[in-house]
Amino acid sequence: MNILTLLIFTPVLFGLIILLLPSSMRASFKYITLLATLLQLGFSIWMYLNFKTGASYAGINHEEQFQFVQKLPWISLDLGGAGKMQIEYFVGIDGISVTLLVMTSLVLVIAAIASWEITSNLKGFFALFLLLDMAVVGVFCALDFFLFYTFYELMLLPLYFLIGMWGGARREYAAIKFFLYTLFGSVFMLLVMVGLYLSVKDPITGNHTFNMIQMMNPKNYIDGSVFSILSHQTILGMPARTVGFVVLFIAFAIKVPVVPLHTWLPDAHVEAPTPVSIILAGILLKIGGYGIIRICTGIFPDVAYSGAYWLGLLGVISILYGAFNALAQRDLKRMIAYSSVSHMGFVLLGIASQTAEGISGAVLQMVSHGFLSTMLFFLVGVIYNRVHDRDIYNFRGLGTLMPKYTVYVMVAFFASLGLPGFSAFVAEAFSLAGAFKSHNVNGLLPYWMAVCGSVGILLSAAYFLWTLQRMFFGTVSLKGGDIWKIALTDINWRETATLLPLALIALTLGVMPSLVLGKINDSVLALVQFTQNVFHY
Amino acid sequence: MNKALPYQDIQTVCFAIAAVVLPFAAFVINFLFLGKSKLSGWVSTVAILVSSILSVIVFTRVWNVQQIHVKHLWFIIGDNTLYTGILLNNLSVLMLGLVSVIALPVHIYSTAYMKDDAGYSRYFQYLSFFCFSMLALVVMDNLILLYAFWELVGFSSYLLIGFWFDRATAVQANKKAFIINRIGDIGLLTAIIILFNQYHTFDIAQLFKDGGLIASSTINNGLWISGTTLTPVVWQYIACIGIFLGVAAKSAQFPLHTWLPDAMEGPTSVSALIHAATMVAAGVFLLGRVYPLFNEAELTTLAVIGCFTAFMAATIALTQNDLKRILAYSTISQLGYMVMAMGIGAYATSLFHLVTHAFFKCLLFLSAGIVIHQIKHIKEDNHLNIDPQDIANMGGLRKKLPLTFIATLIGGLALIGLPLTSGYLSKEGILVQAFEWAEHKGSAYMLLPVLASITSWLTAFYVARLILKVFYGDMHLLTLHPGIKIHIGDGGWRYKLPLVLLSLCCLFPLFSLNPLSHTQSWLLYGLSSYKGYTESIFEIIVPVVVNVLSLVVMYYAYIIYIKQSIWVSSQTGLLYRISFNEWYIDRFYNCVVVKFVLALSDMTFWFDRKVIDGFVNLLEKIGVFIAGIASWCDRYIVDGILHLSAAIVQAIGGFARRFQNGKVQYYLFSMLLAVIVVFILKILIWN
Amino acid sequence: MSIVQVLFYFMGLITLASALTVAISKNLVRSIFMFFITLFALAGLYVLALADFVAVTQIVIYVGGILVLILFAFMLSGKEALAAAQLQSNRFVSLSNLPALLLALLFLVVMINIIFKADVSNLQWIKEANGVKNVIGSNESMINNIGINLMTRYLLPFEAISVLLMVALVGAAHLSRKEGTRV
Amino acid sequence: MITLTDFMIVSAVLFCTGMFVIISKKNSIQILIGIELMLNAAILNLVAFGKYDRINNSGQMFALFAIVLAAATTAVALAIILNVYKQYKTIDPDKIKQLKD
Repeated sequence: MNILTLLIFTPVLFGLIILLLPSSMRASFKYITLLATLLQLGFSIWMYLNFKTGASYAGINHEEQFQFVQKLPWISLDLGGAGKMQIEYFVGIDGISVTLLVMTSLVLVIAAIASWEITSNLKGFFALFLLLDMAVVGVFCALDFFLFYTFYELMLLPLYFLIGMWGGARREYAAIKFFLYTLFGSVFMLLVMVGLYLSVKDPITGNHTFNMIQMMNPKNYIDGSVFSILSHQTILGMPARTVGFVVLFIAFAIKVPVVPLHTWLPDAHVEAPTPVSIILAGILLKIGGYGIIRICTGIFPDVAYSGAYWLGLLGVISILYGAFNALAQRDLKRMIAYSSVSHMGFVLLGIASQTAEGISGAVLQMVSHGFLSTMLFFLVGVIYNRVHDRDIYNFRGLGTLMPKYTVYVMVAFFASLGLPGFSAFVAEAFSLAGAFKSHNVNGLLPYWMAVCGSVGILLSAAYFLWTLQRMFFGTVSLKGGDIWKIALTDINWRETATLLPLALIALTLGVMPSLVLGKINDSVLALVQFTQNVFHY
Repeated sequence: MNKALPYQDIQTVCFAIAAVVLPFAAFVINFLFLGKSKLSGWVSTVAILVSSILSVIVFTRVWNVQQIHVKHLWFIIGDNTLYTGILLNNLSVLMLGLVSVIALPVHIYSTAYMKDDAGYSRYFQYLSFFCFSMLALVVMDNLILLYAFWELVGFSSYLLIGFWFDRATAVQANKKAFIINRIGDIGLLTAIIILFNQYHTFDIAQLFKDGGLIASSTINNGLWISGTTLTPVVWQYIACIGIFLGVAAKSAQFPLHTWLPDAMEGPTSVSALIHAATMVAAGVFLLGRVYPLFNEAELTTLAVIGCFTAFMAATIALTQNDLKRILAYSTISQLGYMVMAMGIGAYATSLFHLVTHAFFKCLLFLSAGIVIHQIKHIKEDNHLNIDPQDIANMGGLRKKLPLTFIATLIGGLALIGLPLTSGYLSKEGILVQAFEWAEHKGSAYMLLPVLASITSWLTAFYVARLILKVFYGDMHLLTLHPGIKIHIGDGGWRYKLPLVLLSLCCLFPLFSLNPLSHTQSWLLYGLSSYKGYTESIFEIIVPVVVNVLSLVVMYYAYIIYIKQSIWVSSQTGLLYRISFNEWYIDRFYNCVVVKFVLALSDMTFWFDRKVIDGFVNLLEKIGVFIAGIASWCDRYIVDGILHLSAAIVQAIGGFARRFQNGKVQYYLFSMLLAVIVVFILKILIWN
Repeated sequence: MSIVQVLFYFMGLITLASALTVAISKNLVRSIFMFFITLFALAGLYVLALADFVAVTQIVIYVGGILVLILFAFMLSGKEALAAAQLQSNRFVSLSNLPALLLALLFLVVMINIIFKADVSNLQWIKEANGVKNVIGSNESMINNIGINLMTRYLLPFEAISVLLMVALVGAAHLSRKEGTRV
Repeated sequence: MITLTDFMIVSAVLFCTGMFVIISKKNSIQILIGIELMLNAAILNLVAFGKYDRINNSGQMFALFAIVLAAATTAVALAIILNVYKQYKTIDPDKIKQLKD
């Protein structure tokens, strides 16, 4: 049994168990879910430990360099004259996916623990949760575009219901907004996927193929096909490959999210229940970044190269714009949501630089943000569960009431604002360093982008500290008066058990970034080389 | 570890590492195990004691002997390998020793000073953490780690300023401090990134050593060239500006100095250690680390800004009434001196002043702490509603607090820079070199040393004012509230010992055997190949003139405040108001910068809500509208066509129906009419 | 102008005048009698067209059959029908009759136009008939010939007509019987 | 000499008169008379043309048939009129409009 397959489908198995169990056993559902996610975490850690590094395990555009590969024919239809339809169940990981997988598994465990707060319709919630679990893990593993797309779309469905059914007051609005946004992206992605399929031929079997790795090789493109590099086809007067790239980029940019495609995020976050917020911020946003690295730059390296300026510009705009917006918020969750926009801007900036530093920084930032945003949303959930209010102005002096909680909040806030010693610092510093270096290495991004990006770090300090000062320090003064004072108990053991590992991981990654960088370095170098070599064909 | 190092050096390195890590260990122990215990103070104190002993050993072994640099692989990113390591040279061991030696008395003092506070343990956690960060900052060998600890000291300062986090002013102050420091951090980070881009390394030793990468890079034709990397020269300036921002923020230079006076919201012992002696000096230390980066013009700019800061802060200090605020502004002023000294090329003297300043300013703060503590006692004993830090309430304390008085006097004289104190040595050194520098540069630059001298006299005035108002005359509280009980004293040994130690350190013998000539200090020889502009006329004139005038100014202050025979300019004059309101800089920032940023953020949020979301909603509306049109089309056009045809048929039917009136003759008539019409037509056509 | 022509015009005039009177007359009984005259005059015209037998038949059937039938029907239908018939106000030129008049005049114009255009005297078959002397002479009697033709060439139409006639009579009788006699 | 045209003109006038009667009269019996007038116009034509068929006498023969048929139709028509009168108490065809939809 392939470990990746096991990783992907374990949650579904448990989900089925939950569906089969009678509702009278609903108290056990959360434990089953937790067990599933813990099992998954175990698998992913085993994979992380057994993951081989070295230039011959770089992955990216070499199929044989991927690890834990499983490749089975899935849909194989003989279409007569049109050749054979070749869709494979093809999973495998390289350096870029492995760290994200571990991060995902851990975040899912946290999310499962955060699901303790859910009280209604437990069977549905946990079944959907586990379905979502499978989909997100699958997205990181899939190497067949069709499989990728399947998981990608499969992800939307549970999310829609999870937000729409267990969310806050305006949940339907948020759910539909989210759904439309992401659907908008993925529908066009489907077209490009089909276009790619028709353009690419498997050199061995001679069939059209969805294999992403073969899509990366310019030699596999049929002469004169839509996306062939040499044939310079156009769609509506624009170069076809540019159109393909832009469409895929928009699909992923919505997920990241990149300004101006971000407005679903604050709404979805604010309305979603805590575990879903955690998954949204911790994992879903990373799928966007992962997609941009693996698919956008992997399959269209030439366009990524020529369009890097605009990518970088969008990244910088996201950083600043998100930060300014966060500064204007008074809903704690919304503030954190906008801070996510700002922090994910660094990912885009790093990717756009196409330097080893930039991309490593971007991946590290994704991993780090995965943990930190999980922590932040969990922390918001703690306070929301107690008093059902998140308005920053309604609290003051929580530091006196909830000292332990405040410590974790401070850890999360300072880690997020890039305090050295925590993971975000290394990530953001190197994203910026890569962006700055880019001008000298490949001339893609101007210097000023990195400088503007660094202003985002300043602004993040402003909004986090303002929140800290406003909510946690000063004399105790709560909107809800003594009732709230009683309700706002310090965190319990379950919450500690969730927050402590996250804080420790953020700290560990900050002190030893090699835990991530060591695994991704070969892949990143291979990717950089790959994007720069594409013009030699 | 580098195997090639001899055993002695490895031992030295281990000592240095131990010196750095011990406070951290104390922090961890306090944090994890000693929740509320009073033991935590002693854990921290012992740690810093051992640490300072080790630092001194390291100092003696390295100072003027050798440079030790060890590094260890940290992580690899792309093609770059990052090392973590320590670099022990004269500068770093000097700072290492200074920080730990000053931290020790502050720790001892704190165990007494904070003993009644609820957050006693927390205080020592923070303090130990600060010591760790600060010690690590000075020994780190690469810019990234330097930056990391640079920010961590800012963070611990944040924690300590906001130590009493239930006070609104304290948390405002720590937020302000951190954000302003962040501005500097961004500058520093940008500078580091620029340097990394230019030289592909973060290693301080490689970059800044003699003949290192910085020295071998050139500026040519508007390009900054080093090796194969070419960058527009403007980025070299930006790097320098970035570093300057870092320095300005940390060392409270204009225009980023406003956080430091507010930072006095923290415990006084913290102010003594962090905001007077060590952390704020980190900016100057950084300048010393990256000194080769600056070229002539940049250094001049630095000098101008430093000088201006010194002058401005001194004028502000003249009129403040808050004891700690006066000291804070004097700190800013002295830091301005240091930066100016860096700018005029007096590298070693600047660092010399840093060291002497650390001692006397720490001393002054600790003394002030005792005064404030005692006034607070009076306040609490008598249930008065007064500000314990307001010097207007004090007076005549020299009899109640003799030791404190003497310590303050020594510290104050050192601050003024009168002979026999350490301050004299370093300050006169700076002034002398400033005059010499200005002479070399040309007459316009003479303004700088003159301004610096004026600042020196202003310093004399406000120090005199401070001491006279606090320790001489009569207790103002007694005149305001007659009949209050006053039981105050210098306190126990834990108060006295630090004062004595630091007082000794403020006198000349520690630094130079000749009390009148700064050129003979051992410190200067260790820090650079200092030659001095030998036998300059300024060597004699400047100290004499400055000191004589200082004494005059002090006497003037004595006349004003004790004799009260001369009433100085009315307290509503323009100059007074500018000074009292701290040049309106803070107000300017609040009104313009903060408001602007907040307005901008509101604007972007508005943009987000109205424009982007508006656009999305517009799309949605357009979608609904199109759907509406489609449905309208469906109802009215597609169905409409059907209905129309039906209606036409009906109309025709209705029209034809009228003929079906059941009248036989009518039918016949119609039929015949039709026939005849056909006939007529037929005839017409036939013809 | 021969006597025959004079007779023709005279007869034609009577025919048309009486027919017009039928059309104009407001009185039903009067119009029936004027119709009677029309039929007689027509019979005269038949004679002038060398069809004695048809003329006789015309008088026998029309005058003796149809007119009597109409009169009887009129009288049998009782007082009310008579009264109703008398009530008709039938001015010749009335607004309601104007379209009918116009139509009739139009027809007349068209027909006369056609008659003159057709130039019936020079029709092919009439010329042929003149050529083979297949023309009835003015002193010939066609009665014999008609009788022979009726029994030979036109036997089938003749029989059909007689059946039809009988059916019609039976039907008429059936229709006109009183309501109460229906079984 | 009486030409065919003369007969036809008489016949045409007679025909039009009958037509006028049919269209304009409000009395079924008068309409019946109008019909007879038109029939006679037609018969007159038959007879007039019958002069040129001495052998077969087709014109006269059909004139005879027409006369006989006219008699039959008249009988039936009268019967109908009587019945209608019984039903509706009127012989004005305008008032009998059951066929109207």
